[in-house]
Amino acid sequence: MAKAAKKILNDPRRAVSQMIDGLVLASDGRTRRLDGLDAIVKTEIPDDKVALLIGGGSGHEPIFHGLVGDNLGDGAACGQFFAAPAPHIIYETAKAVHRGKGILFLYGNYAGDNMNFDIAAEMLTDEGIDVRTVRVRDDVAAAPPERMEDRRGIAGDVLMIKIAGAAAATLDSLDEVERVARKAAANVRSMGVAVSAGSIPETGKPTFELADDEIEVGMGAHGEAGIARQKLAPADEVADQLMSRILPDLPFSAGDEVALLLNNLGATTMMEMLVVNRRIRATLAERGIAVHRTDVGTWLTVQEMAGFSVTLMRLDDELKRYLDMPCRSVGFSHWGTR
Amino acid sequence: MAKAAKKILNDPRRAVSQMIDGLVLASDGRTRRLDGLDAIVKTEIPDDKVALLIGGGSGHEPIFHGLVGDNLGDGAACGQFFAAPAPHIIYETAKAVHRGKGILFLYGNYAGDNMNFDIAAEMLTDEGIDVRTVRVRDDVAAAPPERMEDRRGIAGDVLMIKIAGAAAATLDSLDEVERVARKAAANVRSMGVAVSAGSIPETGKPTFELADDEIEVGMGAHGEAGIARQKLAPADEVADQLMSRILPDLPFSAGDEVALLLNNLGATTMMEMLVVNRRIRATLAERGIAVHRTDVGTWLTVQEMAGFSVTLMRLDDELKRYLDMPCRSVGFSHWGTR
Amino acid sequence: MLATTGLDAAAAAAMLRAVAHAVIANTDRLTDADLAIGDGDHGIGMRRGFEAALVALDAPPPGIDGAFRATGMAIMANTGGAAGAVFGTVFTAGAKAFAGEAEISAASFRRFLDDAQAAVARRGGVTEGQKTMLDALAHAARAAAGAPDLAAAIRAAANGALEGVEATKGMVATTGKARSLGERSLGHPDPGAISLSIILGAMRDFVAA
Amino acid sequence: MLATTGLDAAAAAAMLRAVAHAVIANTDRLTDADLAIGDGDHGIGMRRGFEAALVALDAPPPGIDGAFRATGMAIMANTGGAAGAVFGTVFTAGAKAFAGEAEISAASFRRFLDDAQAAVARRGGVTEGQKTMLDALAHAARAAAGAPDLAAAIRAAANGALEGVEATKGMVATTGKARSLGERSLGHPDPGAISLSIILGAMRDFVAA
Ligand SMILES: Nc1ncnc2c1ncn2[C@@H]1O[C@H](COP(=O)(O)OP(=O)(O)O)[C@@H](O)[C@H]1O
Ligand SMILES: Nc1ncnc2c1ncn2[C@@H]1O[C@H](COP(=O)(O)OP(=O)(O)O)[C@@H](O)[C@H]1O
Ligand SMILES: [Mg+2]
Ligand SMILES: [Mg+2]
Ligand SMILES: [Mg+2]
Ligand SMILES: [Mg+2]
Repeated sequence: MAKAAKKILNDPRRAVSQMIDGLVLASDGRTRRLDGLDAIVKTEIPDDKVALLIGGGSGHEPIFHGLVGDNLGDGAACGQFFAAPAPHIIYETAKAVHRGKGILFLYGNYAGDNMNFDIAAEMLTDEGIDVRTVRVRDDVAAAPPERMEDRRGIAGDVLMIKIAGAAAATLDSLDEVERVARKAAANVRSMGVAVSAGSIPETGKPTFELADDEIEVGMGAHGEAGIARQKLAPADEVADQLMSRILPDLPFSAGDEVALLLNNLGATTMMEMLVVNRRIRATLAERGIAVHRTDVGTWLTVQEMAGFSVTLMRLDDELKRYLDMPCRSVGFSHWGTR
Repeated sequence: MAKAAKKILNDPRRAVSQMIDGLVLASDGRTRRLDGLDAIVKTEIPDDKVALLIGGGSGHEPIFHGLVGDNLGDGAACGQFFAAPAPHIIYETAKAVHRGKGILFLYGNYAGDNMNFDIAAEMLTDEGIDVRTVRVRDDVAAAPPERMEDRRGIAGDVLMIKIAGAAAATLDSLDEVERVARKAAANVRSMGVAVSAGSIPETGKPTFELADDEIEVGMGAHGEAGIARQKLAPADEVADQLMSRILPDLPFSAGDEVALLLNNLGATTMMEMLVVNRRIRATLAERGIAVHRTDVGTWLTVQEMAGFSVTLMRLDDELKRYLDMPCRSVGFSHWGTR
Repeated sequence: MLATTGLDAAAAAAMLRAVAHAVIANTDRLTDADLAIGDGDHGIGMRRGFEAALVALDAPPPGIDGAFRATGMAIMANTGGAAGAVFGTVFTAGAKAFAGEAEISAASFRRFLDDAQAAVARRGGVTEGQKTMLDALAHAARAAAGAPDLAAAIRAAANGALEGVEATKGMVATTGKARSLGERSLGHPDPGAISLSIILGAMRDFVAA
Repeated sequence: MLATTGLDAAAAAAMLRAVAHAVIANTDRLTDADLAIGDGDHGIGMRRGFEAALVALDAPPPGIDGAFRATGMAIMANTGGAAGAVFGTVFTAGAKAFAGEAEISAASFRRFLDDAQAAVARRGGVTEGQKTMLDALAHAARAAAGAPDLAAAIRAAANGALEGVEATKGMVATTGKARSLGERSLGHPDPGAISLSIILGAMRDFVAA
């Protein structure tokens, strides 16, 4: 067993709570913490706005809580490391962001998240609050297309929150926001590759072991098994491997316009991702698939895990419009695309 | 000697060049590469604009070349890994961005960069082009205040490029842009801490060795020695250590308004930086120093090095105005602060 | 400890405290089991939940159901993840099964197991054979079915849960984080099933003490 | 190889090729030296520069100065970092020193070393004692000063450079990336100084061959 990871934290058991304090402070007054809870909400939410609630386990910063902000999530319920938030946290966050127009729950498809968010949704529904749920299931490595329900949510979350956030800031019915989010969810596909493991501070134990010359293609955002453990390969090969799974899955085809997102799982260099981007773009160009917008960065991490994922979302004019709007939060800010 | 780092690249000797191709592609048409050179410039630079040229060694992505974009650098000259760009690259990039109003060279203060940029500046000056140079020297750990000339440029670069980029997009004389950049440079201070080493792909060798329970406070952006190698300590202690050097250096004092930037050197988790932010904010509040704006992210990396740095810049209304403008590039996009 | 006849509210609370201590004592074992086929947080999650349960059980609300509800809510609120929802559900099911009863009897204990099984199956959308704690719970419920008295019922349930844990080794996970492993999850026991066996094992030890 | 009298343009180009091969052969040694007190790129940077020089020297422009200028420009354009600027400057100084000369003589070789020293000092803003390649260069220039003929001058320069490398071990760096090390740079030779000693050593070996 490898040695415990070296991290600059105080008490690891209080790390999530202290992280949230630091996150709120970093938002320059734009968010606040719910008293006594691991939850963060926007300071100003207009009356009559459809609410967007996001959330999930911590340890993936900046997702989810770092994406609470303008044209993004209205609030996030935070769990402990890699653990879905408890129902009462979700419930309280939902109450804090609700403005009478209903709430869209948007989160990654994991058994823990599903159960906890569902419990909260049932509590809210009992009070007459309209709650809709969209689960992100973009990881094509997690299950074959016929078992879509079994797919995990990975970095597709970022584009989903971007689009749902812009839609929720613009459209005035929950029905409409849900419709847009479902369309985006139906059109997003991702796959990642892990190069080395991350660890939970409290245990310090890497969540998996990879040999010095091995990578795992398709690994999930908590170290869940992928589809192939193999020798370290050149960037072009790895890019091709990911694309060969992602492209036929939707499928993406000639004439499509897509958003392309490269997400750093933590410790990978941006140089690696850019070299991969070069190859991905060549493949897309070959297939006649146009890239409307590219995002390269660090949004859904797995602590200090090295690796990255590639996300493609097929766009229509409506999705483009929401994607192109500006957004602002600690973890994701963008001027927008003109 | 530790084993070679595991990276997903093709030929390491072509990594910088392939990275630049990937970067240009990621900019969605907003930048282009100069033929046959490791250099990237904006596709559209208005006539009569004061030009901002940035650059330095590669391996620190997204800085510098990832910060070419709207209200940021007009062009960047890229060196190989940790090596300043050669004079002809700088010269050609300068020619490509010049619009008749002169050029501000903005880069980190390293012997290699100084010499190469100076050679290029001399060539341009010989042709009658007005070139001014502002070197970023924000690293308080690099030398005492009386040897300011010896200080390295670290993550202060990010705020410098943000401000100089906005100024160069707005002001219409090189004198004025230079004045603003010098003011910003005079008011910025940083210090970092290294937790583990990065490596250059071509050698695979970590640039320094740290024991499993050690960190180095004040280490530079290429692994240059810091001021104290010490046992891993709690976040609050490390934050206090950094602040105890940064604050008295300018000095920052009660009534000041500052920009605060936390920069990830590569592999550190955002959670750690946010926990550190919490403590830094407590210290600043105690001292009566107000934070106008916070940026937490990954801008100046040292390949897969773990660690982070803290940057403070004292602001006046003019600096705030430029800092608050929106910006857009692959490595740094921001809606702006209203 | 009245084991062959029944457990009153005070004894039930004491039993639940013993359960919490047993779970907490197994933090590392549970984490390691989850590292093998999940994300390595099961032990620390269960510890968080049962530490909170201990606090709640310091001064539990009246009644057996009060103690179970307080335990379930503490787990639900503090564990997080899949475990928080399913183990919270288990104890909340207990609160319903024991509502209005002055003692835990063999019959009400068996009802608790059956109700818990049903509630978890509904909440998790799982059936037996998917390699979850439900397998341990189902084995436990079946084993306890014919038991003549409470002590025997608890003993049988605890043994059944252990068989359930064994059974999960032979299953391919089709839910939770282990799902992705497919065939590679074979040979490993399910962490949540181990937790359930620890919980029932601590109850057995309590009544045997 | 006419070593005691002079080197013509063809010989000069051949000598520069030998220099390039020597530098390239020492890539790892130079990188390791830079890992100790710098950023670990000196060897790969010098290799880049001198590989480009080799290409340029395949068909050098006419004259000794042509060969030196082609070498200097290749290094300047391809090495990058501090080394690109200073070693580019060294060979460019050579181009000036040998301009119009048909042979490298003892006198012009000494002028080359002196001019190179002055040019590097200006470009780098350094003086002796700051733990840079300038220390090796200055030692070399001084050692060559009294040499009776070219072979002796080159030999003396090469030996002087080695002394310069030794001397840098006792210096605290005050420029370049090693500067931050302060006292901790003591005991380590300067990587650029080693490069200069390799360059002059290769010249010595060339004329001795
Ligand atoms: N859908 C489900 N229904 C019932 N139990 C489940 C389900 N998914 C997971 N579990 C149980 O939860 C355990 C994992 O708990 P834990 O590791 O704490 O949560 P997480 O999977 O969120 O990290 C599994 O071992 C399994 O017994
Ligand atoms: N200001 C300077 N003047 C002259 N030589 C210098 C100066 N700074 C550094 N050098 C030389 O350059 C060498 C380092 O070269 P290299 O590692 O290739 O560049 P970098 O320092 O940019 O990584 C040092 O060992 C030293 O000899
Ligand atoms: Mg978990
Ligand atoms: Mg260098
Ligand atoms: Mg788990
Ligand atoms: Mg170097």
